[in-house]
Amino acid sequence: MSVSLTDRPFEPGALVTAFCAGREETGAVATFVGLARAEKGRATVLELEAYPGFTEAAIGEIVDAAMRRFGLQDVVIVHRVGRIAPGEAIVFVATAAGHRREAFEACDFLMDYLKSRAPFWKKEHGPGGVRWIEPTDRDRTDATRWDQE
Amino acid sequence: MSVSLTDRPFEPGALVTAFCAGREETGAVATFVGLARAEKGRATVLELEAYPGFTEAAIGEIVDAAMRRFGLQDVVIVHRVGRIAPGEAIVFVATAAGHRREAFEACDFLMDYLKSRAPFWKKEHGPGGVRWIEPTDRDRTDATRWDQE
Amino acid sequence: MARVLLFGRLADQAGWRDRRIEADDLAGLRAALAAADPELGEALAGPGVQVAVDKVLVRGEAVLTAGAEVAFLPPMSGG
Amino acid sequence: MARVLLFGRLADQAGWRDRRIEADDLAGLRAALAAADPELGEALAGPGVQVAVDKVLVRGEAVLTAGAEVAFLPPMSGG
Repeated sequence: MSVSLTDRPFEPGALVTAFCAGREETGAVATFVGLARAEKGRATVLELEAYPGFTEAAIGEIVDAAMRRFGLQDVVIVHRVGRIAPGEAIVFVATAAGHRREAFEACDFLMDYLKSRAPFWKKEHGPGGVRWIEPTDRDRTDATRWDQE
Repeated sequence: MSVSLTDRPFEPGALVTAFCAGREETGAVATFVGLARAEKGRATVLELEAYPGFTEAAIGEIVDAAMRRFGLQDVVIVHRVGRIAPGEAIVFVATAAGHRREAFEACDFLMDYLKSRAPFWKKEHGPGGVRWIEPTDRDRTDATRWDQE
Repeated sequence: MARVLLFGRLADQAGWRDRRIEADDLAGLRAALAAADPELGEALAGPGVQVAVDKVLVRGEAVLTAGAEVAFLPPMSGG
Repeated sequence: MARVLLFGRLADQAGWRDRRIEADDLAGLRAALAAADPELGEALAGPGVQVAVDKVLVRGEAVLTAGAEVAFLPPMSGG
């Protein structure tokens, strides 16, 4: 299991290659890559702030919960911080399980957490200036799906 | 959109890199990699047969349905055929959408179809001999989730 | 001459997977196959076996043009 | 001396993000911050602002040891 932050662009494909290597009892690897959207020119740069140490620890707790809840074999999360250009990867999540249902659900669960509750602060720099972004209603609703079960 | 079969080992990470490249309006890429399990020595080699032309066309129809149903921007499916060793990738599915819910659900939908209804015939070569594999009850149940909606 | 393709356990059972057989329609083709190998004839008519003519699934009867490709598909196992 | 860290819009508002301030407990620290910048003092007490001491979230009051790290966290936006 690994959770890391990086302020440099990263290559999701290379992470997939490393994550899939040498797995003889993993039937299923689900991954998610979140990319920065240009929003047709409305957003030019996304700026993400984390609290180093605190942010990884908070994500690590959720990963531990997901490992137990979904019986996962492994999880890797890489999250970009700093200034992110359109088309660049913001977040990468990979989950490994014996079967696909657990891998999919855990990846979905982790992304819902990361998008709504993880300790990041997000700013959008666009032609109209700068604005701080808060989770959308849909992000909040998606995250509560897992509370009700 | 692309659907292809290959009788050679393929590298899912390289497919992710190509799939994510140059996307300025894609917020979400969900991927799934199905790997051959060793089943603790019970399965040594998996052998998959397709009907070239027919199999890609049948998968392509489901991809078209998924593109419309989930409003996808793009889909790539690569499916291995022939003899597959434990740890090797059997199937790769990638979906691109503006937002993550659509990308996840479409990837899940496509995998349920591929695992239960796609035109493949699957043989397991193990120490106890050879057996043809049919979809499990869970595969069938998973696939019908999408019919009821 | 139709080109007949067998897949999965049907090919294992027959001992072949690609053969040319003279037939004007599906019924004639099934009869020719059953005459040469009665067990195979029975398996081809078994539950869950689908037939594709020129890569399109057909139900029931079908006329076979010269060079038609007829595939017998046992229950698909998924990938 | 506590090390005070501000994140997100709180740092933008204050014009700083990392500063050392003398205080024995959280209440004293809040008072010192409000005395220097009343608007910031109000924002730090606003809805949804959480406090972490040495990277652990605390609710209510907390004693600050020498060299404690106090972070004020506005509502988290997710990644």
